[in-house]
Amino acid sequence: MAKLKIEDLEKITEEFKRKMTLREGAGRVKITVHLGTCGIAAGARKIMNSFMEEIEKSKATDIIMTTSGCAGLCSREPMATVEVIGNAPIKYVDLTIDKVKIIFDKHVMKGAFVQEYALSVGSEKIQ
Amino acid sequence: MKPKLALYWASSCGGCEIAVVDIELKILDVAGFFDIVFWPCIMDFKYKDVEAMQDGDITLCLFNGAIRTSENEHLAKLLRAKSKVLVAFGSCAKEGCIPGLANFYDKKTILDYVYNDSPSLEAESKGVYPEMRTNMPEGEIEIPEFWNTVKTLDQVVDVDYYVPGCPPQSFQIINVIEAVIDILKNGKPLPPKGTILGAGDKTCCDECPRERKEKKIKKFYRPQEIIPDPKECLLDQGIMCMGPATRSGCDALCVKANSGCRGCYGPPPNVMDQGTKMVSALSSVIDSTDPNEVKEIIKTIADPLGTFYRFSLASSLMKRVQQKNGEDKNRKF
Amino acid sequence: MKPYTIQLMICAGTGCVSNQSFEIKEVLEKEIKKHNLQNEAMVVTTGCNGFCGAGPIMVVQPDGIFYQYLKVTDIPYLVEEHLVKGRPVKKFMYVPPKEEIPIPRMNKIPFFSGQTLVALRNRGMIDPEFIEDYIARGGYRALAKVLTTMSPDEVLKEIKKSGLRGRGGGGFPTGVKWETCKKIPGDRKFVICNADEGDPGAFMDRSIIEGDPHSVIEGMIIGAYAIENVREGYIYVRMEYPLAIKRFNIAVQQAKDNGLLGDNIFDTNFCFDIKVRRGAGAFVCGESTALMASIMGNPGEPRAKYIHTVEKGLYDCPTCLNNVETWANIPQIVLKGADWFTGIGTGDVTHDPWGGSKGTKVFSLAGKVNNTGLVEVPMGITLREIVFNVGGGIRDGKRFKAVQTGGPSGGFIPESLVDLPVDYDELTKVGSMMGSGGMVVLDENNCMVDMAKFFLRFTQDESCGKCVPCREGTKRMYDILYRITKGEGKEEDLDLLEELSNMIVESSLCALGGSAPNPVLTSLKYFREEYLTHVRDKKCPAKVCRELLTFSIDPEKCLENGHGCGVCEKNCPDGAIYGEKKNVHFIDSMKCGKCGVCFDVCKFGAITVE
Amino acid sequence: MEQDKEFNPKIVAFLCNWCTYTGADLAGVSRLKSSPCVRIIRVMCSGRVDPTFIIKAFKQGADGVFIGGCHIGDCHYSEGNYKTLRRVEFMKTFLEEFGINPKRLRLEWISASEGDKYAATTLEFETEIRELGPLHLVEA
Amino acid sequence: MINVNIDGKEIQIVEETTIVRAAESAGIWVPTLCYSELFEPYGVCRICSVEVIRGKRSRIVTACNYPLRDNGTKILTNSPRIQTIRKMIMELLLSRWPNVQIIKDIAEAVGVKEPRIKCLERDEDPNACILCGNCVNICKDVVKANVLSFENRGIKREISLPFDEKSDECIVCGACAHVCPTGHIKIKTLGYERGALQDWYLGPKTAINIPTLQAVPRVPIINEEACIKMQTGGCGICSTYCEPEAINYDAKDEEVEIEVGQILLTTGYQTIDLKQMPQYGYGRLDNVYSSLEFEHMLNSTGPTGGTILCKDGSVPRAVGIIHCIGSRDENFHKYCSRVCCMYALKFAHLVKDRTPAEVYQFYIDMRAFGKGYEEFYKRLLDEGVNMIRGKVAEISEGYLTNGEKPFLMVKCEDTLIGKFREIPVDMVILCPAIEPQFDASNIKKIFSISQSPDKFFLERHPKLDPVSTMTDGVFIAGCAQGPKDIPDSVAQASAAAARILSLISLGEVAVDPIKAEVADEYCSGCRICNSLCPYTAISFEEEKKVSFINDMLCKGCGTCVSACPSSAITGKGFTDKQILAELEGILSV
Repeated sequence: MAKLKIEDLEKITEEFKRKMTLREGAGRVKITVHLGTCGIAAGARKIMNSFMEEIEKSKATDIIMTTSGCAGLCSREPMATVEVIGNAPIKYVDLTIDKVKIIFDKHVMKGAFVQEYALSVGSEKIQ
Repeated sequence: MKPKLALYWASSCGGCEIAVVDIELKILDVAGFFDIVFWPCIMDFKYKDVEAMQDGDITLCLFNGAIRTSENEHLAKLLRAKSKVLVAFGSCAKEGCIPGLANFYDKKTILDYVYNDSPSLEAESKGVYPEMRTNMPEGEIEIPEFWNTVKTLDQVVDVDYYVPGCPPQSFQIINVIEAVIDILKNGKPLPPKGTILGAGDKTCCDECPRERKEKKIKKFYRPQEIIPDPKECLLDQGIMCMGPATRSGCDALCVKANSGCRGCYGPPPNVMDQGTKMVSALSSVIDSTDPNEVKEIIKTIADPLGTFYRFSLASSLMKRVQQKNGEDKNRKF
Repeated sequence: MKPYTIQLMICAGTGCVSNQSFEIKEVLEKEIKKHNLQNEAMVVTTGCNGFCGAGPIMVVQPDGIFYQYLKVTDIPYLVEEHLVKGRPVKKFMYVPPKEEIPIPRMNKIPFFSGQTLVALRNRGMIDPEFIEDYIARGGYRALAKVLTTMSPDEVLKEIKKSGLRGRGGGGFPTGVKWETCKKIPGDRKFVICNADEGDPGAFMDRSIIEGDPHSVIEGMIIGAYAIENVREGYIYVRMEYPLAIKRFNIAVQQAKDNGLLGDNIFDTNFCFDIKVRRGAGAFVCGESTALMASIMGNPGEPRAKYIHTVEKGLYDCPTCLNNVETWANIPQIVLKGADWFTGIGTGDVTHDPWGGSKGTKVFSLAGKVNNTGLVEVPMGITLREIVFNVGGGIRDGKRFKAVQTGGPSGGFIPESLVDLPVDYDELTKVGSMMGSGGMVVLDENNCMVDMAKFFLRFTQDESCGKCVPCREGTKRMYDILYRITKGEGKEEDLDLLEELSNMIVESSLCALGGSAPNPVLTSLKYFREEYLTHVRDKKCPAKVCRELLTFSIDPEKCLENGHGCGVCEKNCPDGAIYGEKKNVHFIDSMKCGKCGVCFDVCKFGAITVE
Repeated sequence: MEQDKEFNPKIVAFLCNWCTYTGADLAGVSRLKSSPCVRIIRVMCSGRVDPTFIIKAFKQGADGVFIGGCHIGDCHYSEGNYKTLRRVEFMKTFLEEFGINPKRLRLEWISASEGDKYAATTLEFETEIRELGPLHLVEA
Repeated sequence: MINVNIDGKEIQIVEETTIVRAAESAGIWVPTLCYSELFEPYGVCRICSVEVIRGKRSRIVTACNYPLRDNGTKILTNSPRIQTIRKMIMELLLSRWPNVQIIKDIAEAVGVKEPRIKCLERDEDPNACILCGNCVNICKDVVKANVLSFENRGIKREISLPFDEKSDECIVCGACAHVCPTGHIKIKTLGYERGALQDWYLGPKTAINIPTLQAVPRVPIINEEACIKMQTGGCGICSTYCEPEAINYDAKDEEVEIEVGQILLTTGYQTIDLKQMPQYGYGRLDNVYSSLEFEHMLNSTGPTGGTILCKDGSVPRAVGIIHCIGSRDENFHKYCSRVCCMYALKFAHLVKDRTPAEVYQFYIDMRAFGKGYEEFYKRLLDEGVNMIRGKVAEISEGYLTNGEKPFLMVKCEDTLIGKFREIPVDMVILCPAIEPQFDASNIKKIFSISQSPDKFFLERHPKLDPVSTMTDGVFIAGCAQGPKDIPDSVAQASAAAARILSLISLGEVAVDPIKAEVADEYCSGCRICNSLCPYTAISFEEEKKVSFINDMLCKGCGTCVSACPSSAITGKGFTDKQILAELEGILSV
């Protein structure tokens, strides 16, 4: 194995950052895709994958991607909750891949939530 | 009156005669000093001429060639009688030389091979043996008898001096001739009988320029198997060289040509038998103590008998290989 | 790097491993695969989580859901509910004592929220067998900083300024120790990590090694750099910690492979290497001179320390020995600065290195508290906070009686001193010691004489036997305590105990003997009455010393509640109980072997013990 | 053949001074019967035996040649007998080429203490030579 | 130098002095138990605890190993605090070892009479081990043999040998016993055991010993293999105690080359290995001895002091002496060992003399050929020794039904009465064959001499030259030449000595003229001969390009003579001409 140089420490850290961010639960944004039976039937997995692709593309390391079960609004699936830490979480409904791109761009990356796709704003509070 | 010189060529290749001519301008001194009375190779002399001479008429006779036939023997005896000094000139006369190698076989085997078995014979000439006597229109002719064993000159007649070599080296011939002329001219005493003229008392090694080390031989190489180092002793390199058991005098001719000495100058003084002496010397330096390995090393010498006795078989202790009359007929024990 | 959405952090500390955490991991992975979630969920084995009492433990990140007491058979259900359906499973969550609503998130559980993590900062966060995890959490940055921007003297200054004191028990200021070792001339010096953690019930060091071995290695490298002329280091781990030995070996190898140990670390001309040595199973080898003797292949016996090991230690060379926890603190101090470190803890160390206790201390909390396990708390925290907040109070609502700190060499701290701030000097003042961090909580059911006997039994057994006071004295003390618990004690025994204790403390060769009588001395000091009850009245108030108990049957309860059921008679191994069926039963005290079986089998509480 | 009846083989023995010669002496002192056909030539070491002597002996009318030396490794002169060993090996091939049965040449290691071996070996050799018959060499 | 104050006395001492030494120089007694000046202070008894006051700090230290470093240190050796500690320690020790004198003494000195403590491990033995560690330390620090060590820990601690077995490392120096304060360690001399006697085992192998009591000169020597000083450079304690400074560790075995003109080989004999003949039970049955072992027993300085005893210590009731074990035996040696008959008779006489036992001689032929020997034989017959002519077949163990001790049953055929007999005896002495030393063949090679068929060295001539060998200057005498008794050996040795002296008195040695010589005029320098000479007598003269033989080195073997392909080498005395003439001569008829 090659001898480590000081620069290598940063490289390794960068490489493992996302894993660690997830572990520490300390990201800037948390995206929860609701993967209940209803969600999966409505294509939530596709939504999740496209979120992941977006994360990949953006090279962001401070986004936590996670899943949860049914959120109770089966008719509006696929759904996802985006929570910029410190702000109230926003639930997006009836998602498509295109919508995901826009949400990711505007809300996740820039912090401005996308009203037209959101279920409602202010229905949830900061935990 | 000029001293009389005779040269004769018995069973030999004729090289010795060429060697005599090869002394270049010196031949004129010879011609000037001697009255050449018999030299069949050069001039037309008849046996009658010799027979007509008085005993001891010839001052010096240089006899080359071994005694193979009754004619050879007859001439040897004749010339002995007519000569004051008879010199066995060249290796054939002195020790049998290459003709002497015929002593590996007996008369019948040789004749059978030559007139019957040899693959070069045409079918119609196979089995045609020479007849001792043949009637020709000119009358009955007789061919000399072929002896069973080749002999050296001194085995047939008394020899005064020897000049070894196959052939004797020209510069040695010059030396001999000059010495003879000097003796005859100035009335000096003759060297003791049996002296070997035109050669040294040491061995070929003495004239050999190669560097020698302590010898240890693990294998003998045939000439084609190895490219010898031109500076190192050939035996050290495992190449058969008879030099150590061969009289000096040729100025190490073969060795200088990067080829092992073949032993034509015969055994050095004190050595009775060139072949056994070589066996003794070589087996002393074979580098092994294991009998089987020793045998293997000995096997790498091609034809030891022929090699060690190439020139001296007829004059060796055994003189010839035992054939039908000897130990065993098949020679395989 | 795959963007997993869920990470399942399974504790693989010794405690949880012994409760089948590896098997759980296997089943988890199988189940995840079954539900085709392998691209979303990742299973990570971590070092000790600390809440060992509740093992096996799993934390589901990023939400930080804490699961406890898991069983292999629970896993399919858990995976289906939580991972597939996204519903965290309440029945595996932590429920605070006396309450019914579970706390799902780890950081909301008081056991965790009351802690401050420095030495244990990576616990449950990294896989200890992956150096990359450690680096990703900021590992080896301190080393890089030290090697590139600081001179050895600057490092030493920083450590001195931090006021860090030895976590192995003595509390000797680390900076002062390093400085002394540095000043002694010599071109061959050693650093040693003492991981021969032998105190019963203490497992701080083991958890650090098992959870974060690289922090110790990094600390040692920094120490070697600061002390100078140190090219060799030893880690002495006790043989009974196979997992710790394994993790250390892996970590050392990884560090070597990555050039963090060996020649020219980070392309500087600093060279340092570490060897792992296994201890041979003697408690006394935790003593520095005995430990060094053991490394050198000699019998693990201590020697007189009139010439200190920093002067003449391993192979007669200057040697700096520190405890695992001490070394683990070093990288953080270097990285965050001495000022950050002095911000935690008590006292003032700016002028006197002994002036205060800074930073945090890891304790292994055991005994009669609800939450047992490993806790890292800031120095100066009160015992009350530890016992009642972090520890969740006394089990079964019993009365808190005392805390025993510092392992077998420590002392008892009675309830009256429960608001004592925990630091080196305060504990010493009340006759106990910080020790390596053992903390055993006792309740009303613990007999102090019995506890003292228990610790003495350990120390006299572990005494190497080299010096007379420790070899002969501790055995005699144990004999006396044994007699007292058998009811054969006399009042003058207490004086003799005290006299013996003082002699042993003063004249023993090493600290093992010097501190062995502490449990007796403190229990005599704070609970002399209890001793007197044993000696004078031949009674054990805590009802522990069997020989002093009398079993009898309350005739009313026997008849009214149990109608003379006779179960006790059937179960008495001594045949000491007799009585007609449906009538009151009696115990023949002459025959009674005081085994307590009758007490256990009687459903009606008719057996009384006095 | 009629002369076979009167055939008394001539065996020339070259014996080393330290072993076989002494062994022969011992055989004599011990009154052991050894071959009467053996005509002994004492040499200091079997290594002195020149192959020329062997040929010469046959030439002179010997029917067999016997060489006796110290045991290998026991040579009084350390290693003289190794040379004998090699020369005899060589001479055997030589004799064969010459048309003489190599069995007529025999090399034996007999130590000074082996009088019995000397006696036995010479007797055995004599028998062997008798079986081979007289050696008639031709020159012409 | 620093100033310290001990119990109020100001004294000046060198830095690093221990308190014990400082106190000694101040004339103050500090009790010690495990302290010895011989090795590094161990500091475990803690009885020498004293109070050291530096500034305001006071601490208890052990006086034996505390090095004084600071000026103005105050020491209290007998403060009340110290007194309490000492008393308590002595109470502990006294309660465990109440009868050990040194503990009693110190206890009394510090004022302890009766311990208040009851000790469960109480040991009443006055020579009990008190675990002071002196023996371990002297063995470790001084002797450096590291034989003794502690075992177990805590109260179960004890002194032990590795694996509780007899240690090969122990050199039996006795240092441990010397420093043991209670006499717990004793040096035991191994008694007369059959195994020990048969292995010529003369007791423990000590590093310094007198080889045998009758050694000449009778001085102790150091056994290099066992000496720690010579093995490791440690110890050296004997030189510090030897007042005449007679000990020299540098005198070691060394190889010396001495040039001599003549050598007398008297390498002697060995006896046959009796274990080859299991039927006689040697090494298997008790009380079966070889003659040399019995001789050892007869010796007044031997293991029994010359008393003839069976292994169990009883006096034998009957003794059998068996002749010709391995000699006159087709399976082993055909020759007669010559000495056995007479020493067997001597044994019989001594057994008769010293015990009331019956003696049986089992012989094949009685060979009493020497001067006075036959008379001795007659005398023995008169003494009532039983003579049985016949070879013993077997010796086996026999038991009596009444439970008496087992005896040895000798089975043989008595050829004089023509009967098979079984004779019970308590002891059997075997007379083993004399045979050449096992390495005689090596000696033979080194000196180029010969061995006769029985492998004894061969003389040049059995009658005319019985002491010289085939190699000039090498002579033999004694049993190396063949079995013989002492008078014969002395006679032969004297003869050999006379031969050697006669050569020395001549002053010069006539060299054999048999040499090889190179005739320069014929040598051509082929170098065939160069590698042949085992004596390197042949060299090559580069300048003349001829080989040269050094007369003095040449032994005249003639190998080079026959090898010389130009016959330039002649072997004087054995020239080609001479040999050929000889050949001609012997073949002429």
